Amino acid sequence: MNNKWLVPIVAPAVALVFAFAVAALALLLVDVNPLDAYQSMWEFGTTTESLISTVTRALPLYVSALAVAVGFKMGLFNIGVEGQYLIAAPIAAWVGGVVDLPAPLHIGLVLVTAITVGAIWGWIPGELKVRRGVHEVISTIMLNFIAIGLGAYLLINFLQEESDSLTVATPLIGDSGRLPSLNPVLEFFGIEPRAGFELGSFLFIAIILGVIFHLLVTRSRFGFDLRASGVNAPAARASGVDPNKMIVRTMVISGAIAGLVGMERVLGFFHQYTSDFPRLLGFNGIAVALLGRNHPVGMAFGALLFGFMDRSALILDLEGVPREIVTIIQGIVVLAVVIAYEVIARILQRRAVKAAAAATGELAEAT
Amino acid sequence: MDQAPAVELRGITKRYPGVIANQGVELTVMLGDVHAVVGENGAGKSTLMKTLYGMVQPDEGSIKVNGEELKLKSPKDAIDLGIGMVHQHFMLADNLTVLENIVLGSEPTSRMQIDFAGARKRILELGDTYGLVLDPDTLGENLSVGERQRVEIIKVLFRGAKILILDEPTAVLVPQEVEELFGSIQELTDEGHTVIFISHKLDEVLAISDQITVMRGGRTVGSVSPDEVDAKQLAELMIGSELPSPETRESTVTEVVALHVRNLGITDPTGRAVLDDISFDIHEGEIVGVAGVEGNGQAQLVDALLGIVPITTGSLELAGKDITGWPSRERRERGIGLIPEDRHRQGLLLPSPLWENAALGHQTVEPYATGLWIDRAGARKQTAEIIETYNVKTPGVDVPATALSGGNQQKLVVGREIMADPEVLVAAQPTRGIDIGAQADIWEELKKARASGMGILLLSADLEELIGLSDTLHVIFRGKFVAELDPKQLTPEILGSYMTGAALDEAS
Amino acid sequence: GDDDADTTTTAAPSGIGEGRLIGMAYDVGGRGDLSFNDLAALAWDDGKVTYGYTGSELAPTAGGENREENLRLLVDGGHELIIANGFAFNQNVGRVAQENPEVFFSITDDCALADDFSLLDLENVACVKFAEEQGSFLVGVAAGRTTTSNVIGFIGGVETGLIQKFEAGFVAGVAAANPDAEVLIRYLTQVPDFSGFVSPELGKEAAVAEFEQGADVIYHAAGLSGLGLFEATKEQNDAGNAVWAIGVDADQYNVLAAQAPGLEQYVLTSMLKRVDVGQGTVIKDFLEGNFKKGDNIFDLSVDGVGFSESGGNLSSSLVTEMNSFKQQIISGDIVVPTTP
Amino acid sequence: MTATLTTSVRKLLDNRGVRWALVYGLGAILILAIVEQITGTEELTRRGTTGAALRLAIPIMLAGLGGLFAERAGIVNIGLEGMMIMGTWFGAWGAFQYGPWQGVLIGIIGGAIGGLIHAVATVTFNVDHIVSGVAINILALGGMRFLAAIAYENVAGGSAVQSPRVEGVGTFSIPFLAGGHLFGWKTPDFLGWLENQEWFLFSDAGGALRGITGELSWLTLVGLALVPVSIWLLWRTAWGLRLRSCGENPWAAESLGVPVLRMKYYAVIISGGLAGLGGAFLPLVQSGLYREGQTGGRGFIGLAALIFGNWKPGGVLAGSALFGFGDSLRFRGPDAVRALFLAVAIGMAIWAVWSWYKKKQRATVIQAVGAVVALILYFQLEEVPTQLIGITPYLVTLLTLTVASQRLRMPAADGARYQKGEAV
Ligand SMILES: Nc1ncnc2c1ncn2[C@@H]1O[C@H](COP(=O)(O)OP(=O)(O)OP(=O)(O)O)[C@@H](O)[C@H]1O
Ligand SMILES: Nc1ncnc2c1ncn2[C@@H]1O[C@H](COP(=O)(O)OP(=O)(O)OP(=O)(O)O)[C@@H](O)[C@H]1O
Ligand SMILES: [Mg+2]
Ligand SMILES: [Mg+2]
Repeated sequence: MNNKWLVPIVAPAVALVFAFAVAALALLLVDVNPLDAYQSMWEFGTTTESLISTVTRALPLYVSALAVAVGFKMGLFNIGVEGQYLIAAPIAAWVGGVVDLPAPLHIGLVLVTAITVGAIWGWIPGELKVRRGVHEVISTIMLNFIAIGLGAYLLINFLQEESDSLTVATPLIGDSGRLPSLNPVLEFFGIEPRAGFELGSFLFIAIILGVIFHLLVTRSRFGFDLRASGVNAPAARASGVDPNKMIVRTMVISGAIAGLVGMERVLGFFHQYTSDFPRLLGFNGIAVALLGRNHPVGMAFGALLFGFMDRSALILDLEGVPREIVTIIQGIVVLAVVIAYEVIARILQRRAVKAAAAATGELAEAT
Repeated sequence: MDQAPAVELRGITKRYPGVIANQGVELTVMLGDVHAVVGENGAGKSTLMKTLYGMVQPDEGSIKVNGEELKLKSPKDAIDLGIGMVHQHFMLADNLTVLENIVLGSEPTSRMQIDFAGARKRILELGDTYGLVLDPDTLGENLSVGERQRVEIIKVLFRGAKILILDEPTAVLVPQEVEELFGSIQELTDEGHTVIFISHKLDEVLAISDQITVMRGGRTVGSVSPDEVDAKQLAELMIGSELPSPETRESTVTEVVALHVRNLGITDPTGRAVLDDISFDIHEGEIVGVAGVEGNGQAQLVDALLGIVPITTGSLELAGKDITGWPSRERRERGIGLIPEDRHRQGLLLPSPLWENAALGHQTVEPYATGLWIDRAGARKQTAEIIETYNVKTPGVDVPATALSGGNQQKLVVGREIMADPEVLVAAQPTRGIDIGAQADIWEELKKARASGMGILLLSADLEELIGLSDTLHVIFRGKFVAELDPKQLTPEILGSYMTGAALDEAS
Repeated sequence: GDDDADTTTTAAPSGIGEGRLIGMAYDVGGRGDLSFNDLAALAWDDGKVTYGYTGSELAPTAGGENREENLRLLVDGGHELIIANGFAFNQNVGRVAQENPEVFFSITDDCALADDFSLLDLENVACVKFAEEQGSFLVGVAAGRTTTSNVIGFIGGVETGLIQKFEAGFVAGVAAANPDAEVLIRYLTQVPDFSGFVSPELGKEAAVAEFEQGADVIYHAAGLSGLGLFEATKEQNDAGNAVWAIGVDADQYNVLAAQAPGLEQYVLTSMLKRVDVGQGTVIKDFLEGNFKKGDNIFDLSVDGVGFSESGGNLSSSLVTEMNSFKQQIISGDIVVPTTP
Repeated sequence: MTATLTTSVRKLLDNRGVRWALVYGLGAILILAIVEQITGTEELTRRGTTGAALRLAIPIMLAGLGGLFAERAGIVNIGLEGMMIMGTWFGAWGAFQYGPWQGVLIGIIGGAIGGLIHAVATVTFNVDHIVSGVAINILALGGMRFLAAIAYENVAGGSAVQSPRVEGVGTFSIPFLAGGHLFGWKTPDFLGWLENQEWFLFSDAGGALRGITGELSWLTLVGLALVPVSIWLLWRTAWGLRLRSCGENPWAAESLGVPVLRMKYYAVIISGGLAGLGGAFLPLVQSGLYREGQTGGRGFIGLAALIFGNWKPGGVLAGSALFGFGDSLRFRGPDAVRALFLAVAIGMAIWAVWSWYKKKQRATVIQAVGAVVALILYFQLEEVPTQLIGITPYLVTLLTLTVASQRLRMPAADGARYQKGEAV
């Protein structure tokens, strides 16, 4: 029975080793000693500052992965997280910048705005699929491009605050609308990171989201319907699940979570939305969801792994090693991990069938 | 004659994880014979045939075709040897035309292209010769069951097969279609073809075959000539004991109407009526049977009762309440149970643990749920009870449903539906594809449920089962209930003539 | 105006940079963008040879999220002066410079800004700014005089305030030289999609469209996407239509001659934005101990912007006229607008 | 001579697909001509517009065709984007090292390598197709970055994110129609002449056709030729039937001796090769160099074109052309984009009338609503804001899908996990 825990650890471990090995070969091709490269990555990546940066990078990825995973659980592929957060972030940041409320309300309002906009942007493909049979993969791809264009339009024509700067940005969010840093807590434990590295309290929001995700998916009736629809849609339907409602609800929930992807940066760092706001978090979230197999803890590890690799890769530039090696590792890990899971799952399945057959005595009967 | 047998299988053994499908199986088929292979579900018939067809590689044993010992690595090898197989489950691509389905894999080509004209001509010729009429240009999806059967046989003949394997070709056919099929088989053997024929229907077997091989538990029990045995003896050879029967004892039908259906109708998007003006009642303690050739609206009827597809006309009342507008969730909560016709498609979450499978369809009610949450402990306990009561053989409630054999999966489905004690149970093909032992168990459970006052709608392709279990019997034909019959005065032949519409033509 | 510019940077004593560290933080695209990153690299590379300092260079990822981290890495690496090559660094430099008052920074195109975009007056930050509108005005004059169809094209990479400065100056220049001429204006992408600076295929399609709409001179401020303009210009000329392209930032006649021979002869002139001069000047001043905080303006008066005559496609009379406009701008007789 | 020509033309016209293509094509030009009359813009049927539309459409179409081969064999290929990225790098590198046509070949091989990886994961290891595709997109991005860093970093004009300029494959004009050369003789430019006549409809048609017959890249020609080639391969040859059977019912195919796994491998590798060709098109025809991020999501749009085109080569071409047309207008100023909305409105209105005539009430209503929405957009937007011009093609595609999408039919076993010997 400890198989249950073994698989999610063994498969990624095998995949990681494999990925680093392949990357090592690539590095050898360019006359770099892979061990040196990995060692400097490790040393740089494990400094206090790097660890904080790792967590900071992991947070949006994690939220994005959660959004993707909700869809995956019922076989819906929300490729539109990218668009959902890129349309939610500027609007939410603008709302945060123009209102002035007591701290919790202020932050809450921004979050609710982000959730709402994301949910609406997720609702559109859901509704289109249900009513017009438009495949969600296409509609979300189209909506990603539309979100970027529309976001720019809104930002430049309505949301931007006039300034002398060349950067286009929404008004700055006041102090009451900013998530506090957790550095005082770290200092309490004797950890004093250098200036410029702050552990954001968005961490708590991410953890809460993870817990909600877990309860929703594995403990609630809704989650049961969700998973049943993903495993066997006709069976779910026969069991009383209304697939259309399910699709719309799931896309709305997925979009709502996606709306929060950009909030770590907005509330914890920039305190505004600028024209060079981070992109691609939605797509990378898909990778993290795959890596973590849609499990809240697995995805947390996946997000941290990606965060760690992105951060520690920075040192490679200074050492004259192509930093791109890290993206290769990330790609291979995702592919290798799914293959490893598949192979191990097949082995286990075979064993389970054997065990069940033994229990039913079919084996005895046949021989 | 010292002519070599067409097929000689010696000591065929095939092991699957946990199951030995074939063990030392022996089979000798003489040239030009119709050779029947019989045996209960899971006896290993299909596996044996797939071995002969090159789809399954045996672990042990030898294969001789026309006296020559061979290794068959793929169906391609078998096809080249003149062996063709019609599978138990049709192997047709819905979105390809009949023509494409037939030529696939053995395409006649000219100038690098498929010679469609030539192929079409061949197909029409073959059809003429063997009485298998077909339009080569319709799409696979538009074919009726009988037509599909014909396509499958022409597929085999098109490849010039001399040895034809027909795996349960009659399972989905009504008696009249069976007649037609047998006519074609006759033509084939007259032309010197050899036919291997699998069926559960022993009277058919006795009628058509020249030799019969009986299998049980993966082994050959013996080979007999149809002249030497009668159906009863053959059945006992097959199962090693007496045949159980689906006969019900005394009537338990009450006056209370559990389900009241009036003028039910469904039109599909093209405006065609798939269900038309269907009215019937199910009383508490009554089993209402619905007989019909597959594809005459049974699936839509089930979907309509469960609220899975919207109805165009008519009304439904459950225990006196109008449920016409209810969504399927509410209908299930308020007392409509479902044993779906295809347990893998509609009844189970194969990779999920048994307890989740037991909750499926009841995930919103106690003991599976409390409020908005799933009650995992309650669900596990209830599952254990189902397993106990319905004798489901499993190591526990946490194994995935895939791990169970088909019969045990079906018992779990039947158990969860009956244990939930619905007002009305819709039971579609409750014993399809499971062996005789499990079949008898399920019949017993349905009878018990009926006795406890449950109303049951039974849809089945097994006419014996229908006649034996039903209190009232409707015939569905092209989406309409065309006749209500008294099961006590019915034989499968008569029922069959109603199902094909033949009896109706005579009546009018 | 090439020659005078070079003299400003090379007159310093060699060897004053020995043992010192100067870092370079490129903006998206990094070295090899044939544009302002390459120009900054030129200043930095030349400085290494001339003064003997060493140091590291870093480029951000495609999305540019790690600009600030790159600055911090360079700080950690002990660099004394860090060049932040691009206006997008403004807030990043604002934060890092405040935390590290002992390290000096030099931003291209903007100043250190606070989070609310207010200007930070920091002792350790130099702001290298260019009067792009002035240079654009001059090439606008060239375009206005050269056109025969009286239709002139402008292609901007991404519609940002910076590129609008180019547009505004150019349009004013055209109007000054040829009031009858119409200017077609196209931007390739909109923020936050910055791919308009690096998509030659978009540049080409925009150019093809403008040529078809009658333009016979097109000026681009689109970075690498300008390559598409040059290709389209060549195709038009091959098809028998005499049309011109105007380059930007570097002297693109020379750049193309080296890297895409065959395209250069259709470059009428280039608007020079001497990032190399600007950053070279800051490096030199810093090493000499004359670091000048705040605005370091590079306009026509110091040849921080200008136009090129490589290829000899500008007639001498036109050069004369452009130089006279140049004098009027320097003297303040003409004030070039910075917004469209 | 003329007799054989007329019979082959008649044969061509007998083909339903060709007939519909003609009807749709001429209908579209008629609508555009009317719109031009109403709005006064001339941009919609200019040769530059259609020429650009074609250039912008071809890479998308090639990706879509790639998707077609894979999905017809039952493998969903969302890794098209990654395979395209591989095509851009390999194509540019091949051209840089050896020459343009070698670049084309190497680009195809590059994409095919991506296809091979996808095949190994999905066919051999039975990994979920979407999962594998997403992973390949990431892998391709990283891999090509790495290769660019080592191949171009130290080359003049190159850097870690881009190659030096490479030579393209050259262009071609069709003789007589667009004044192409025949044995060194410059033939008359008939369409070009027609375009300049200012005859309603005829000159519009002349302009539009001139754009897609003149100054074509050879690679465009190759891409266009691949449409009939694909149709022929998939629907006329035994190989094609076998390939399609793997996407419709692999178990049936297996039972007839079709080597299903091998066919799927072929299909996915070809899929990658086509996407690779689409990728190579970018450096070799459009931009003259490799540049990171150059594909800009075209692989995904190709996937959309595939679905839009109902998994048929002609449909893929039509979907890509629609997209390319919308995209080409954004360089032609806000008026052209605004006019497009009017064209869409008219098109949908005609469609609605057709549906009404066919007594499809629901479709009539939806199409009429679509027409009204487009009309409102046309009247409301005095001038389309520049930020919104770029999203026109996506909006039009989404709108069209919303109105149309009911008749689509994907291969029945598309995306199914298939294992040999698991047939029931
Ligand atoms: N691919 C397989 N993997 C594992 N077990 C299998 C496989 N195919 C068949 N079996 C098992 O082998 C045994 C024989 O199956 P087979 O299909 O040959 O029976 P059958 O006699 O044709 O039954 P039926 O009358 O139901 O068609 C069964 O226990 C079945 O579960
Ligand atoms: N009745 C119709 N109405 C509208 N469009 C049609 C119609 N019939 C065909 N088309 C269009 O013409 C094109 C060719 O379709 P058609 O089905 O005739 O080709 P085909 O060669 O028979 O298809 P396949 O190769 O898949 O068998 C398709 O893109 C389709 O959309
Ligand atoms: Mg069988
Ligand atoms: Mg066809």
